[in-house]
Amino acid sequence: MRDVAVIGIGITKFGELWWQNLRELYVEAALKAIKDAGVDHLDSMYVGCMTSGLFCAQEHLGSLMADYLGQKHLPAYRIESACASGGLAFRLGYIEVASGMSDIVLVGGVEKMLTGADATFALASAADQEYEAFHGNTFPGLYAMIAKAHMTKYGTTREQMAAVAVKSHDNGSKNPNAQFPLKISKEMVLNATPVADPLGLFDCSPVSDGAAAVILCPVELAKKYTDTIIKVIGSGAATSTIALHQRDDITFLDAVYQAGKRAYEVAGLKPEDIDFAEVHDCFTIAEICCIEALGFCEVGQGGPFSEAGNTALDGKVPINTSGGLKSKGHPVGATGVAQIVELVEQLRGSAGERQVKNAKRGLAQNMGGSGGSSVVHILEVQ
Amino acid sequence: MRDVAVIGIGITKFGELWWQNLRELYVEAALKAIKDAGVDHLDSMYVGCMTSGLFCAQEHLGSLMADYLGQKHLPAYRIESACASGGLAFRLGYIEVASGMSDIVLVGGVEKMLTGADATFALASAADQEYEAFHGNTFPGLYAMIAKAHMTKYGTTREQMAAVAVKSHDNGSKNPNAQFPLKISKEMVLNATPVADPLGLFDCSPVSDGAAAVILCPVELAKKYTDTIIKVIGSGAATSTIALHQRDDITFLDAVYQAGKRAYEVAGLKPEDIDFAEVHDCFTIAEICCIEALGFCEVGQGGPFSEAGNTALDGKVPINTSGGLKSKGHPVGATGVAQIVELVEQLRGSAGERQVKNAKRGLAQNMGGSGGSSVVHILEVQ
Amino acid sequence: MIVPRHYKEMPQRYRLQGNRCKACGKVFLPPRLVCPCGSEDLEDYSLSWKGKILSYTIIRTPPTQFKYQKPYAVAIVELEGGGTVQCQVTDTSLEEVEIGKEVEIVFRKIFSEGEAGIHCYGYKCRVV
Amino acid sequence: MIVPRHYKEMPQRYRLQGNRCKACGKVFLPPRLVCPCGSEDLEDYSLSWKGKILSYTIIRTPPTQFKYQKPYAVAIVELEGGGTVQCQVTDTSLEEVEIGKEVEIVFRKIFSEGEAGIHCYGYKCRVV
Ligand SMILES: [Zn+2]
Ligand SMILES: [Zn+2]
Repeated sequence: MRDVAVIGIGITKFGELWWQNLRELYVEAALKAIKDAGVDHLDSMYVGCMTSGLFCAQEHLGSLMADYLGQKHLPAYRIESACASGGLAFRLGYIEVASGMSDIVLVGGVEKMLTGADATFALASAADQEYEAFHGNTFPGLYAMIAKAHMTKYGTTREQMAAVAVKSHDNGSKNPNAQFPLKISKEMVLNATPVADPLGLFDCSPVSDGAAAVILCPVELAKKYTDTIIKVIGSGAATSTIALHQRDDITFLDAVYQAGKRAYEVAGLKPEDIDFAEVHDCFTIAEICCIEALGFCEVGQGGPFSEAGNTALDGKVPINTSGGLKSKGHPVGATGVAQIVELVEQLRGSAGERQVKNAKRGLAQNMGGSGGSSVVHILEVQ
Repeated sequence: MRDVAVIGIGITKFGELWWQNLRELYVEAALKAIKDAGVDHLDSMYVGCMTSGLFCAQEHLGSLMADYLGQKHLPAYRIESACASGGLAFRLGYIEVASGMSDIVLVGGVEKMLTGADATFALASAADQEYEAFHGNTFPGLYAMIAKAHMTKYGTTREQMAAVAVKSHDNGSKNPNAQFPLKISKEMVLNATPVADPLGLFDCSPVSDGAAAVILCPVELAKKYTDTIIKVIGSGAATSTIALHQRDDITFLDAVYQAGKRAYEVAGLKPEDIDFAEVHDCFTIAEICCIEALGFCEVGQGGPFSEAGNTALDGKVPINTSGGLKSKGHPVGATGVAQIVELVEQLRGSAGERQVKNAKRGLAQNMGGSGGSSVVHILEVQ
Repeated sequence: MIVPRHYKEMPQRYRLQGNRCKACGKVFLPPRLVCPCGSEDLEDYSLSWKGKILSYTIIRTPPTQFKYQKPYAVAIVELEGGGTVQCQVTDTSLEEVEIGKEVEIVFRKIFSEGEAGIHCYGYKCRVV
Repeated sequence: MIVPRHYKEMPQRYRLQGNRCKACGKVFLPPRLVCPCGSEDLEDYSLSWKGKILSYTIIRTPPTQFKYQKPYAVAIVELEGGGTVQCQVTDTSLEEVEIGKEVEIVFRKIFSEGEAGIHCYGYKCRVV
C-alpha cells in the first residue's frame, strides 16, 4: 500500500445556516479544499453524511454532490456510520489512494440539520431504533446514562464535566468557523437548562449545519503540490454493540479503544507519542470516556485529568483545539472530516491563536451513536 | 493491487417479508455467505442500503449489522448510492481486498421497504428532492419520461417494452428466491393498471424486502477455500447529473456508459466478450437503455433487440437470468449484491433451470436514481 | 418539516431565479456555485416563463402529499433563452399534453405539507 | 408509519420473548440468529419481569412523539436470569429513580404514532 498525504482542506462556517442548503454547504467546502490543494481534477469522491434522508428527504449524495461540484462522471460514494460518517469516509478515501486505484481523492462531510425536521428523532436513528428510541430515549439521554454510571463507578463529578466544556469553549473562541466562539464559565455549565439528567444544555454539542472537505493523494505525488507533507500514518476503525444496554460496561467505549489500538499499531506509536487530538465530544462525558479509551489517561480518570488542565491548549495533551463538537458545532456527517481539517491546520502551523506548540503528530477520533462505531486517524507532518 | 475473488454467496427470498425485519434479513444473507465460503472470520464489512432512515428510522447499519452478526469490533461501513448502494458497496469491498488492507471482506446489501412508510416518497429521495420530487414526480414518472422520449426519438414501442418484462418473468419463474416467480404474457403487460404513462404495473419492479451477501478474498487465498475461482476482472463506477431534466439527452444513461467503459477497460474486454449480464431493470425501459449504454446493441435499438429474443436465456446475450429486478424483486440496497450472487451462480454452473450454457464471463450493472450513478463489475470463472 | 427548507428555495420557485455561466452560457435552476465547464464565474439569471415540452408523463400513483391531485401530468420544459425545469402541467386536459407543445410557466400551490397543512408554492406550466 | 414494523416486534414487546445461547448462556432481547460467541444454537427464552436499575436518566427534551410525557425517566434494567432492557420508569416519582433500585416490568402504552394516533404498546418498569 502507498503512503498517503492530505494536501488540501476546506471548511464552511458551522452553525444555523438557514441561507445555505445541503448541496451548497458541501460544494463550498469542496471547492475550498480543491483550491487549497491546487489540483486540477479529481479521480474519486467520498461523501460522509449521516441522515440527509430524515433531515432533507435527500439520499443519493454521491450523484448530487459530484453534479453540483461540476465533476461530471466522477465516481462518488456516500458513507454513513451515524456521527462517524465523516471519519469513515476519510478512511475509505485513504484506502482507495493507498491501494493505487486513484491518485486524487476528495473526502467531504456534510450535514444540514436545521431543516424543520425533528432533530431529536432523526439523530435517534443512530441508536437501536426499536429498542432504545422506541422507548423515548434520546441521544443526550444515552450519554446521560453513561454519565450516571461513570459518576457512580468512578466518582466523576459534574464539575469535572463542566471543566471539559469550559476548555472546549476557550479553544472555540479562537476558531472563526465555530458555531459558538465564546468563552463560558463553569457556573454557566452547572446552571444550564437540564436536557437529560445529569446533562444540561452546555454539556451537549449543538444542532448545526456545516461541511468540511479534504484532498488526499499519494505522498510521492504530494511533493508536486506542497512542501509541507502531512502524512496519514495510522488508521483504525471498529464497531461495537449498537444498543447501550446490551454492553458489558457502559462506561467504557470499546469501539473507540479498538479503533485507537489499531491506529496506534499501524503508526507504531503509543498514546504518549501524540502531540494533540481532536476527539468526539458530542457530550462532555463523551470526551472524558474517549480520552480514557484512547489511553491519554487511566480508565476512570478522565474527569480529574480534564479538570487538572491536562487537555488545555497548553496542557499535557491538548484535546479539541478547534473547540470540539461542543463549541465548534456538530453537523454530524461533517464532524469527522472537520477533525482532519483541524489536524492539518495544526500540523501546518496555521492554527493562529489556537496553535499548539511543536505540533508534529495529531490524532482524530470520530464516533457514531453512543459508541457503536468509531474511527481513529493519526497524521504526522514530515 | 491484488487480484480478488468471490468465494461465498448468500441471499434471502425476495418479497413481502412481513415476519423479518431489517437486521434479520441482513444477518440471514450474511450467515449464508459466510457458510458458503467456509471462512472462520471476517476482516471488514460493507453494508449497501439506500434509505433505512426513511423506511425504518434506522441508520448506523455498520454497527447494527456487525453487532447482530455476532462480529464484535468488526470495521463496518454503510454505503449509499440510492438503488446502486449494493453495487458500490461491492466495489469498495473489492478495493479494500485489492489494496492489501484486508483479506476476508463481507459485502452485504439489504432493504426493508414494507414497513408502512410511503415507499413512493422514500424512493424519491434518490432523485433531486427539491426540483423533481417537490413537483410531484415519482420514480416511475422519471422513467416514464425517459420512455416517452425514447419512443419519440427511436420509435421504441410499448410491445418492445412488454417483451422485456415477459422475458424477465420467464427467467424469474426458474428462480426460487424471486418475488414473482411466474410467467406473464405480453397482453398482461400492455393491459396492466397504468402507473405513470406510458408505464403500467408490469413495466415496474416491485417494492420488496430482501438481502444478499458475498465474501471477497484475494485470489491467492481463495484457492484454500474453493477449486472454482471466480475472479473480479473489471470494475467501474460513475455518476451523472442527478436531475433528469438537466441532462443533455434523457434517453442515454451516460453514467451507465461511463461505468461500463471503465469496467471494460480494466478487464481488457468488449461488450461482445460478455456471456451474460444482470442489468438494472427497475423499469422495462431501463433495461432497454442499459443494454444500449453497455454496448450490447446499438443506441436506440434496445427495443427491437429485446423483442427479437437476443436477451433471452438462449439468446445472443442473456440479460437478467435471475428474473431481474422486475420478477426477482428490488429491495433497493440488496439489488447490486444480488446481481453478483446471480453471476456467481451462473459461473459456478449452479443456476439450475436458468443456467446459461458456457457461462464464463458475466457482467453486473447496478444503477442509482434515474441514472445519476452506476457501477459495473465483470466476473470471470478461471 | 419542509418549511425552512422551502423558504430557502423561494427565489428559485417564485421568480425562476437561477444563474448563468459567463464562460459557456449554460443556465442553471437552482443556481450553481461552479459550472461543469469548470468556471466559477456565474451571474444571476431569471429564466424565461415560456418554453416547450421535451418529455412528460401522467402520474397515477403519487406520493401521499399529492394523493388528492391524481392523475396529473409532469413535464420537462425547455425554457426560451436557456435552462430546463421539471414541473406539473396545469389548466390543461391530460390529452393535450404532448412532446413539443408550447407552454408558459404559471405560479401555483404545489402541495400542502404535514399536519399543519402548510402550503408550498412554486411553478407549474400550462399548454398555450 | 411504524405500525407494520411494530407488529413484527410484538412478541418481544408484549411478552419479553427473546432467546438464549445454549453454548454460553447469554440472553438476548430481541432474539438473535447468532451469538457473539459464534454459536447459532439459540433457544426461545422469555425474560424475567423482575430486575434492577443499572443506569438511568430523566428526559427533559424528548422527540415529538413523546412531547406530552416529559419529563420522564428512562432506565437500563438488568433482569433476573439474564438479559437487559432499556425502558421508561413509570408509576414512580422521578426522585425515587436510582441506580441499584429493584423494579418490575409492566405492560403500558409507549406512545401514539402518526396522524391516525395509533397506540404502540410495550414494556416499562416501576420501582418496587
Ligand atoms: Zn460553464
Ligand atoms: Zn453464545
